[in-house]
Amino acid sequence: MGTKDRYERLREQATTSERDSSPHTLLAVVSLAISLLLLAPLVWIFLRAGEIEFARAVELLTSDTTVSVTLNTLALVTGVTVASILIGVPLAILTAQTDLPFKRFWTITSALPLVVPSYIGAFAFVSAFGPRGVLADLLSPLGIEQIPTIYGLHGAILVLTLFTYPYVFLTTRASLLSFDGTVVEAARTLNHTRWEAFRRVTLPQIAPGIAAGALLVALYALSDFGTPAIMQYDVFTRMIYNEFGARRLDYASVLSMLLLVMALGILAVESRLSAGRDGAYVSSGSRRPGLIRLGYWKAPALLFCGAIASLCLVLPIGILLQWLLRSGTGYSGGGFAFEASYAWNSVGLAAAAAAICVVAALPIAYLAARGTSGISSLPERATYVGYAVPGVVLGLALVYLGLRYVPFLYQSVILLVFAYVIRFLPQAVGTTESSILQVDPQYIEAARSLGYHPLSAFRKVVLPLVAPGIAAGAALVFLTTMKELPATLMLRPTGFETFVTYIWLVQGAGYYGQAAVPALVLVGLSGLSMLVILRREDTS
Amino acid sequence: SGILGGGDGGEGGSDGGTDTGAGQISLSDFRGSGPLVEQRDAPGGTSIEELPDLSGELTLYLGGGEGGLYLDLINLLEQLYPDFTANHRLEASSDLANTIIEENEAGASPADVFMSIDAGSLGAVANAGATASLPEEALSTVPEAYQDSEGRWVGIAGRARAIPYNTNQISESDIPSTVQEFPETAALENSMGWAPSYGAFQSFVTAMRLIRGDDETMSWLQAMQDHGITTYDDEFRVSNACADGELTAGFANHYYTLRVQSARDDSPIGLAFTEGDAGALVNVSGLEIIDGTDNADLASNFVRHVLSAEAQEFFATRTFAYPMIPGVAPVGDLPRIDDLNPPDINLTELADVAGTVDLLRDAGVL
Amino acid sequence: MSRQTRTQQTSDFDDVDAAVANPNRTVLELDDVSKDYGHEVAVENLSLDVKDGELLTLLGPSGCGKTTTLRMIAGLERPSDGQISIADEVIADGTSFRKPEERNVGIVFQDYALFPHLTVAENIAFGLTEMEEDAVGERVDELLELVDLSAHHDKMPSQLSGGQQQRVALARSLAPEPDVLLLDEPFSNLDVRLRVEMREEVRKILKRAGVTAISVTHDQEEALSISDRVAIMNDGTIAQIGDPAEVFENPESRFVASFLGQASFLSARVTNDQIETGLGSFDVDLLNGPVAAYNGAMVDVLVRPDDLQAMPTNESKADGYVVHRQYNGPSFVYRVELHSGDVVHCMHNHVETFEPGQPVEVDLVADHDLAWYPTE
Amino acid sequence: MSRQTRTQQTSDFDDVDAAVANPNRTVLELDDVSKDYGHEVAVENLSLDVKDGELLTLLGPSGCGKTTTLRMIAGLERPSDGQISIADEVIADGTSFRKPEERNVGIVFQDYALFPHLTVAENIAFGLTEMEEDAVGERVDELLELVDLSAHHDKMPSQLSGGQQQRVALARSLAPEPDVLLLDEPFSNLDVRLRVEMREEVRKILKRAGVTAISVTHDQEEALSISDRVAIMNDGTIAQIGDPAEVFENPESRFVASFLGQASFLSARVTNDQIETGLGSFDVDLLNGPVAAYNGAMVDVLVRPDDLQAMPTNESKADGYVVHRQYNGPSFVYRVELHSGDVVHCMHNHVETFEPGQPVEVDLVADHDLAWYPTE
Ligand SMILES: Nc1ncnc2c1ncn2[C@@H]1O[C@H](COP(=O)(O)OP(=O)(O)OP(=O)(O)O)[C@@H](O)[C@H]1O
Ligand SMILES: Nc1ncnc2c1ncn2[C@@H]1O[C@H](COP(=O)(O)OP(=O)(O)OP(=O)(O)O)[C@@H](O)[C@H]1O
Ligand SMILES: [Mg+2]
Ligand SMILES: [Mg+2]
Repeated sequence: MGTKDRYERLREQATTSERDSSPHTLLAVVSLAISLLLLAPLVWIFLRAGEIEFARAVELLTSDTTVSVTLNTLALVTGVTVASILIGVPLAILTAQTDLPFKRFWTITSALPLVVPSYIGAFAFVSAFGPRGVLADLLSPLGIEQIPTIYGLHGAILVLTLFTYPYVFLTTRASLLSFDGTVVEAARTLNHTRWEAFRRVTLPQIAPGIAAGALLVALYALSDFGTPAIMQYDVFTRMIYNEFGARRLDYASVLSMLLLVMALGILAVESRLSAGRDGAYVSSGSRRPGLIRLGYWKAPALLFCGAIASLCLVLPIGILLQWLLRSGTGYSGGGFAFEASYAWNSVGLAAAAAAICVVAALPIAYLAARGTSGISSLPERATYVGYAVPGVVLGLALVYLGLRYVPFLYQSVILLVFAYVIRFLPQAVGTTESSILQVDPQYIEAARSLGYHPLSAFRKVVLPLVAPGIAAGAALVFLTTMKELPATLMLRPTGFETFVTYIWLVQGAGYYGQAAVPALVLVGLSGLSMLVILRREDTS
Repeated sequence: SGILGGGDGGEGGSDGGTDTGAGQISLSDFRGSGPLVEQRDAPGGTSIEELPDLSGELTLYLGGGEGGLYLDLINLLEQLYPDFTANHRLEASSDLANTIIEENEAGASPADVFMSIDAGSLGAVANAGATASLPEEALSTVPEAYQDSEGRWVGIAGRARAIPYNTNQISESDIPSTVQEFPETAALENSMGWAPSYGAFQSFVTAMRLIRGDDETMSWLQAMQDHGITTYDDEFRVSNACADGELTAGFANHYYTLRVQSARDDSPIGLAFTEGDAGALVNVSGLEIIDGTDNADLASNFVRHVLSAEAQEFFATRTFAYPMIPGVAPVGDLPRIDDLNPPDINLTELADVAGTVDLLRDAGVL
Repeated sequence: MSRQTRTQQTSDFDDVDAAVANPNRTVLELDDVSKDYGHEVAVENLSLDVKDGELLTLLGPSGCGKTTTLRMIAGLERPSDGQISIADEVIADGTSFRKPEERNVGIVFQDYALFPHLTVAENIAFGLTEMEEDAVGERVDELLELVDLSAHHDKMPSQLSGGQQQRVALARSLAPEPDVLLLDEPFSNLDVRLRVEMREEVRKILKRAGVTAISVTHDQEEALSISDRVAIMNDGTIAQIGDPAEVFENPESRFVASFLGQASFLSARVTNDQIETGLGSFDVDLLNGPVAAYNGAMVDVLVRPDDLQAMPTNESKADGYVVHRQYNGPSFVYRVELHSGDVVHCMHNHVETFEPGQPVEVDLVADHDLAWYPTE
Repeated sequence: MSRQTRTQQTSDFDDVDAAVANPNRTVLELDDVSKDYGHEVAVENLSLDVKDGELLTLLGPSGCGKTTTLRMIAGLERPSDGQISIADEVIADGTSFRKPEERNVGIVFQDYALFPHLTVAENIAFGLTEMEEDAVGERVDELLELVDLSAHHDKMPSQLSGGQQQRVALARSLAPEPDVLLLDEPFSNLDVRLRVEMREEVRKILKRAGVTAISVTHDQEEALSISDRVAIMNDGTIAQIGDPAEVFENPESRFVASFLGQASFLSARVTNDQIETGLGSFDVDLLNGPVAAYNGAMVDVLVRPDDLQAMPTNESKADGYVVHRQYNGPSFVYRVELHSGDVVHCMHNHVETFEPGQPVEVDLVADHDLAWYPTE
């Protein structure tokens, strides 16, 4: 090639190429746009809340009930979050870093409880461990008349934890999968046992992942209604529910705002806890941490996984089956026939929501992980707000806004999926962000110096590396969409039924047993889908 | 039908008719099965056969959990009339009411008919001016107490407040005959349950407020709490807890007890009623036609079908509700509505749930 | 592990400049460039010209800002101040900034930055976006052969040894034939044999294609033997730049001197036409450049191990004592503490060995002018 | 960037062995150790003894299994075969395996493996778990001073230059004073001056504490100058092991020879008491060891650049032509293609320079026996 060419080429390029300002600008604009779009429906809450007299609102918010119920809620949130970490993190380690037999199976069973609507779980627990439940029946012949009550704070914590710990499990696992193992080796040659190395090296670095999951758990516990109600524990969302029952949307909105404030508080706590996470990536080692040999611990580990799976999956389904057998005769009719289309509707919706969330999460997560300015994590924080809003509130907001601004989308699948995205986007954002934090920023630089536009560099380099995080995010969104009830009920097209609307239907009719069948199918189908999703994480 | 079939369907002598041919539907399809339903007389009232055929597409908002049960009825009608389709949308009654009101404000609701398990929701929609008028033929078959005074909604099935109790722990005669006496009944101390966030319970409290005023209602609520009462999230669970022996007695709608009895053979659960007070309130499920429907004729005809002898037999034997037309008797050994001695109140006024929620909250119940 | 030996050994006696039309034209220019990280100043008022097709080597102590300089040229870091131009076009200054992917500047990272999810071949092919698939395959094979890794075509980076990874990084950056190539210690993890082979090969490739290159190295031999010019950096700025022999023979400062070769300094007093040192008096002509101005003052004279010769002697005649011996294969380097207090290094062929404490006489045997610096 | 200069320059003439009771006791023993990764054999039947307090250097081509060997010693990899013992206790064989944290073996990783979430000081303090807090602080400061990074105490690893990171890795491994220290190219990213300083300092520390060490390096000077013994590895096994001079002067194979110093081979025919080469005939005594058995056969004689001297001459007298010139500071190395076809390297002080194509006469000026190998 001619020399003149080369020099001229350089010159030419120098004169023609656009002069870029900050590569983060575009990203910031996109992220901001997405988060604004997602936050927009919440304006409705403020509109409604504005309808109430200020003094009345203050009175409502400062009443004894509000205060005591708020305290109850905070106790519940704290308890569930801590307990979820205690269950989710060990399970993540077992399935990601040890030679536990049947790891893939346990990975799926550990994630699946997320698909069990927690109110079903709560039913099952009450049926099993309630004062006259299965356990009590079993024990009474032995002369044990009284068993400790399952009701109350501890019961609510137990049940909520068992059905939300998968948030922590999945996010932690994703972090562990993208974790660079050389530093663990380094710690061990500095005479740290596996456990010490984990505590001092692995833990601090997967902390953003754990925090992302814990945040989701906390916000879930904050906004859940069904479980605490069944567990006879009084929480804040019940107040909102009651206002809806009374059709006082303005009151409900004011209370929702207080709920949002609590959510913001939790977000702030989380931000503070993971503030030190800009200990940016540096080790260029790419070794996977070696598998931990469990040795004697294999049996207890299997027992642990098995116990959790039994409590979270076998127990509820078993109880439902028992109801099914017990419910015997008396009911028949097409209204309760389960149709295959419900399954496809559910899977389709969940898949669409997962896909959109994953895509929308990328720019937001990337900006939050790599952005330099203080406001770059604002869009990310903003997405969590939607997650903390109870489904009914969101549903009504979208009914209201949908009817006024996009009537052609009203009661369409599109609006429904949009609702899912608002509710569940942070699940994808959190996992994606914590994975991005673990990717060496030099990879992007290397790709750019090889002529790649930042976007394509991202696609070719970062994307495959954060696949575990994205897969986890997709799984989270998928599973939670599968079981989402309130927004689904309010926004679905008329005549469009899914797993949960069907379960809700039969349960509402008192045919608890009937719920066993779709619940089984729900779990089975979700398990299969999870298999597909988790396959993706192997691409890295 | 679905891959998993309809569960326990077909046993009540429906001869597989639920699945096959139109026009083959007979009374036995509308009627339930089991011990409670045996040896019933043929229902009186207008038979479906006397009504014009249903034909066309109807959009039906179906409120309430048990509303699911009503789907069976809709299905039967669809089988009966091949030209008839009901697009239904099933949600909690109060949510649907909220939705209809929103929709109505924004233009027109897609709904033609709102069918709700709760008169309060019907009233709310009516009060928001979102209803159209109902056919006189339909209104005339239903006692005045169970329809809106302005004819904007009509009851289709009655739901009585009742006291489920555990027959091993207490006998019917020990159960007080007014709600007012419950806090003073030693046998029930610390062994009762209620579901205060449940709509039917709130209607009961609303009724109490209408009858006795807020202050007395408040004292009663407090007295009940002092007496010791456990909170549940719905009344089916209250009823089950009674059957389990977890509770001695509770406050719940009557049909839950029948449902427990029907589902669990020989369960030790009985049903008692109070007299003349809110505890004996008979609330209704009902129907209204939504304003702006371009299907008014079909909607009217549909309402008449729901009030036909067969449909009322359905409500009585399948949902264990009180039928709304005199020709059909309630199931089993349920007292007739007239024997129940319900309080005399305007059901539309039950729509004031807000005041009740405030009261319940002030009482520390909610 | 057989290595393809080079066949065309006659071809590279600097006859490969042909690819550049005008070797005096400046392609890359850094003008008063600074970069700070908060309080930490990594590069400070650095100016530098690189000519078309030139191979410039940056040498300097650890942490002096070499990597930072390369990163600014590649567009991976924005200068805090000053401007950078390529082919007379400003590509970075206070207001404008051209993106890395539009600079056609390749870089071999000090820590490789291989893509961990791609195989060796995929890593190398990464930059070849505009080629046909077949051509890509061929080019990859060619480069794999060059870096002697043909057998590792399908391995993942984590399955490679350190040196193998480094070679993949090199091949990856060469593949798309960038106009400017930045090499950040590209051979640091290679064994000597391979290093020599690779650096000659790379030089040849760069010269043939007329690629302008800046290489960072800590290997003085590498710097002196393959570069057209070397630049010595210190504390974020250029201490001296020039052709290798010039810099080696006439280091402008003690720092530069002490950075190339094993430098010792002999303190000397200038007295008219003589200099007095711990090794005796010498004619002032031995020093390069005019010394007149320093008459009567002290200067430090640069002596390298091969400028001096030590001979065993007895205590009375000795200039000093041997305090340290270092074996380096062909020779020993002795460290001698002179009676005058200076410490100097002398190189000796390995057949004569001294014991520690041995009194020695040290002769100045340099056959060239000696550089000197006013004593600070 | 000021560097603390060493004050005690008289102290290190190998008088620091004192810390070891019995320098002949074998501390570390590898017996027929192999390691394969699937089909790839990284280490094959490698046996090695390291004595108490000894500093052994491993040299070998890229990818020959050096890092893998260290990783097996550290317990980060299980040998596929063979056994490893420390102080006569088997720590890894087919059945047993002692965990890394129970071996008291420290390692400096080739790619540093610093903890990205900890500051420089915290990284160094990481292994100091059994010390009081105050003592930890002191020790960290001491090591930071040693590696000349006191100013970077609170930085995160990502804010350090390559060489700075490497020094932190070194300090971190030295901090807890392990019994056995493994150094995987610990100075590869340091500039010459710092490298020399650090390696002497480290050697002194190791010797004082009686630490047994294995160091991997690609720097021949480093290998020869600081090791007690060097081991040359090739293709996963040890090619030669011995003290530095022995290995340099009597390499057992062409491979070992070509790996240390710039080796050229002169093909020669042995005829009774003469050898005939492209440079003329020489007495057979010039070769080391008995050659008698090869009478009449061809042998390759090892000549290093300083064994030969080139002089300009005219075409008719020339032994060959200069084909390449390499400047390396004190001298040039010329590559000469002899008429006989051999290519040899000659070193020359830089005052005489030859042009390419220059006909030269080459003299053998070695003052020691030359190693030789039967021609393959
Ligand atoms: N992100 C950062 N924040 C703060 N200081 C930094 C950062 N990056 C580099 N530095 C500092 O800037 C100086 C120059 O770093 P640079 O990497 O350019 O050195 P270098 O010359 O490449 O050194 P080496 O030879 O060790 O690789 C160093 O002192 C380093 O500590
Ligand atoms: N995980 C692995 N899977 C497959 N092959 C591997 C793996 N790790 C190392 N190897 C191979 O084993 C051989 C020895 O690797 P090792 O890292 O020990 O080399 P090395 O001597 O340290 O080389 P260098 O000087 O380049 O660092 C190499 O050919 C390498 O490709
Ligand atoms: Mg650097
Ligand atoms: Mg290595």
